[in-house]
Amino acid sequence: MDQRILIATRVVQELQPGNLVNLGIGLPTLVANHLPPGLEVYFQSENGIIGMGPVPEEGMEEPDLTDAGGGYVSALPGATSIDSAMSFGLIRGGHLDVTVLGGLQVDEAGHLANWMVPGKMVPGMGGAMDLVCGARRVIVAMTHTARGTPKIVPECTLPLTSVRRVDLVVTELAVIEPTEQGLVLKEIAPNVTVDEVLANTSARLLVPDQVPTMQLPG
Amino acid sequence: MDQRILIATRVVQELQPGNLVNLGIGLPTLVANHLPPGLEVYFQSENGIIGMGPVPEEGMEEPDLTDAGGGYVSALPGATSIDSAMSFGLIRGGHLDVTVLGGLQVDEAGHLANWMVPGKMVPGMGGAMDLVCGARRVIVAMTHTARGTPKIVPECTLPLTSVRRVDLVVTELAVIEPTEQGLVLKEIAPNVTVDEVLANTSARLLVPDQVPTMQLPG
Amino acid sequence: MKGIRLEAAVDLIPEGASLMIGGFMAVGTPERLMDELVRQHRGGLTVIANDTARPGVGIGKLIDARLVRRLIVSHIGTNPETQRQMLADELEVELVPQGTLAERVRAGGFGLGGVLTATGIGTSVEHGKQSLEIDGRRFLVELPLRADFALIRGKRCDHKGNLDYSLTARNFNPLMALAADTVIAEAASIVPVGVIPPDEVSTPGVVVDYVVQRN
Amino acid sequence: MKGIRLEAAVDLIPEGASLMIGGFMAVGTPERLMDELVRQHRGGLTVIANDTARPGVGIGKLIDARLVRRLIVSHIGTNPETQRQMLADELEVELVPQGTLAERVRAGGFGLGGVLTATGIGTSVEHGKQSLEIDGRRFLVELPLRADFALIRGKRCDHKGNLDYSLTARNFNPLMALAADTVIAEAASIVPVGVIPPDEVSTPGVVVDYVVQRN
Repeated sequence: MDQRILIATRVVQELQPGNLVNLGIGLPTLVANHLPPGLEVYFQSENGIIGMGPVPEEGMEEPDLTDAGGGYVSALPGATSIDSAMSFGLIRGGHLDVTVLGGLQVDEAGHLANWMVPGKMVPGMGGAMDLVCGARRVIVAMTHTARGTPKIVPECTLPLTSVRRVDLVVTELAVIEPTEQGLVLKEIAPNVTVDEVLANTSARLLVPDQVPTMQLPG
Repeated sequence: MDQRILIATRVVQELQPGNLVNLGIGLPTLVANHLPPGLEVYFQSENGIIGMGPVPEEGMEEPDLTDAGGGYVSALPGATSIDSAMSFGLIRGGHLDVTVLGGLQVDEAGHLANWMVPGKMVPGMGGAMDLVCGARRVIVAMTHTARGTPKIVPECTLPLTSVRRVDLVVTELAVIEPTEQGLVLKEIAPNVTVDEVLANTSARLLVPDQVPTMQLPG
Repeated sequence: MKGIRLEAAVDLIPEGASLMIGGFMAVGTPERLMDELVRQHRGGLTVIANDTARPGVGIGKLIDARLVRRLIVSHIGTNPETQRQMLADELEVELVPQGTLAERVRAGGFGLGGVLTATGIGTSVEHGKQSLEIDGRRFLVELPLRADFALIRGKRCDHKGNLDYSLTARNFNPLMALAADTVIAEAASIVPVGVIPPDEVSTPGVVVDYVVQRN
Repeated sequence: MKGIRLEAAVDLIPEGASLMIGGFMAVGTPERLMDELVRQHRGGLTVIANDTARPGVGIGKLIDARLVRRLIVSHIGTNPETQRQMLADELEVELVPQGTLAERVRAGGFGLGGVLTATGIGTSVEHGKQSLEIDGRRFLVELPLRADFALIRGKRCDHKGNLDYSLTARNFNPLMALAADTVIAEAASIVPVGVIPPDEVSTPGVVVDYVVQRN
């Protein structure tokens, strides 16, 4: 299985029926493509829609209907348009059940850095700071390392997105839960060992006696 | 001329074409009935409409279309519904050109008291505090005295509605402009003398050499 | 979002609950929920609303039945019974300027810690409140309001709970729809999904917990 | 509200003006006004917007033409030219979390002295800002934004200037429509008064100063 698809497939298992969900740009958007049949969730796109649907077929694109990356999307029956204040009112006010975001670093405190690399890449935080601050549940979906460098670190060296502890980190190697005590290794990917996870992680991981393997659909 | 109609007729002269205007409950509502032909202003009612029109003919009342007193109104072509936050955003944000409010007392500082009489009448401030604080121009339309007791006083004894200096006071006897220097007598009503105004006013009035008489339509 | 019978909806509300109730002089107030609160005699309530309308109408029904212990409103002048209960110390009333009330409810629903407004500066509204000076101008720090339940009324409600509103019956309803733990909506009609186009929905169904069955 | 020719609309805007510009990745951005600003080469601008889209598109056109001196936005990651100008110190950029940006613009238009938000607490966004502790939780005091002009785009505009919006082209437009001294609107179509029902108007015509003629 493609590593990005593995991550998306595992993240999907965290969604509950009826959830209002916001997916960050990049890897997290894949989550929408891997919902099991019958699981109805509502995707919010912070540029102003609840009930975002898949990319429309060619020729049916509407220039006034896009996702937060500016790509054409569709809208499901019952979709609603919202302005930017309402969009972030839903996010900040605790109405958003889950946000799935990409990450540059996550540290032992569960802090996420995902919006800039000083001197190199300054895209801006967009909606990320509000999302991490306000969503009921924050899931970080990211590759475990960047060109071999661990992204799960003792303490973020990049500027933080928020001081709120994120709820779950899903990578192609593991599922990790930040807790009061530190980062707990909850699951490992199929065909991956605990030692491989540890070798690719510079943060201290709390490893239970039994670490189950991710249960992914065939 | 009925004294209340005299006041309303004089207040109307303060309205400019295209103004967004809010009329308080009671005497100020009469202003809407005395617009000269061709003067187009927009009446906002703070319960949620811009473009409020006159009372509809019998049988055409709509229970969901009322003024702030709960009385049936109509809506003019181009009217818009707004929620309470937007309604007061327009008021507080300086978008409302004129508010016309009733008054219990106005003092030499131009302060208005119009929302309670401690121990006797505690209706609540409703929208009055936001209106006085936020409207570009605040006009107080009230009778000059209450059962013989002056309402234009050295200093309000009733709780203030705002510390913003109101812009104009119109009574059945006079037009008075609160200024940095104090209350200036700008006009007197037809068949009223300056001495009569002074006799019915306990505040100090600044009286110019010439005080013109209100020019009212026949 | 679930449909719910009127009786069951009020069954959810315990004695002493805090309720935000939409409407302005009863226009836009969910009248069937008011009647059922009275029928089930659910007392000790805290009510956050614009006003208490008149005796026998809208929130006035709750006042008549003495179900309300505490009121946070902008105006009670139209309901002599509310004034009587307040002056007799049977009812605790906090008066809030209407625009400030709207912002406090919105802040509660939008996750803001509060808003700064000049409304009320130099008046009795200022008592007990923090103020901040910004660029030489003083503002009151007004804190968010939230409630256990929001009882709202819409014009149309679709099968996903999306709501729109009618003329001056809109008022506080869309603001309160975000500011309570449980949101119960009445609507003048229930329509199939898609009847209310995306651009005309004022309250998204995702924030509505229950829609009261039509009778 | 007055109709105005495109050239005359941009004529109103002096060098160095501050502009709020609606749109999100150019969706909902008044594209004809962007083109005309470039054609008349109106420079030294301060732009308040969500983003600068991409080169050649929306606000990206103003960046390409180097008309912008100062930017207040939430995101510039999609426009490498904006990043280049920023890193070369040709362009001053203030990055604001998107939800905070929306509230600051709204506060500017709604006459609030500011809002309190937890967003940004403990991050670099906090630098230089006042914070308040309320019930043991810390919030940043975020101040209002206003501009000389708001350039917005609607779906339909009636002859009184009432506007509605289309799907995700709504975004910051209705907020900015209240937060500038002069509001200039483009619309996809101009319709007779009454075509947009009262309940469907998002921006009341009373706040719109000019509507750009259709071509």
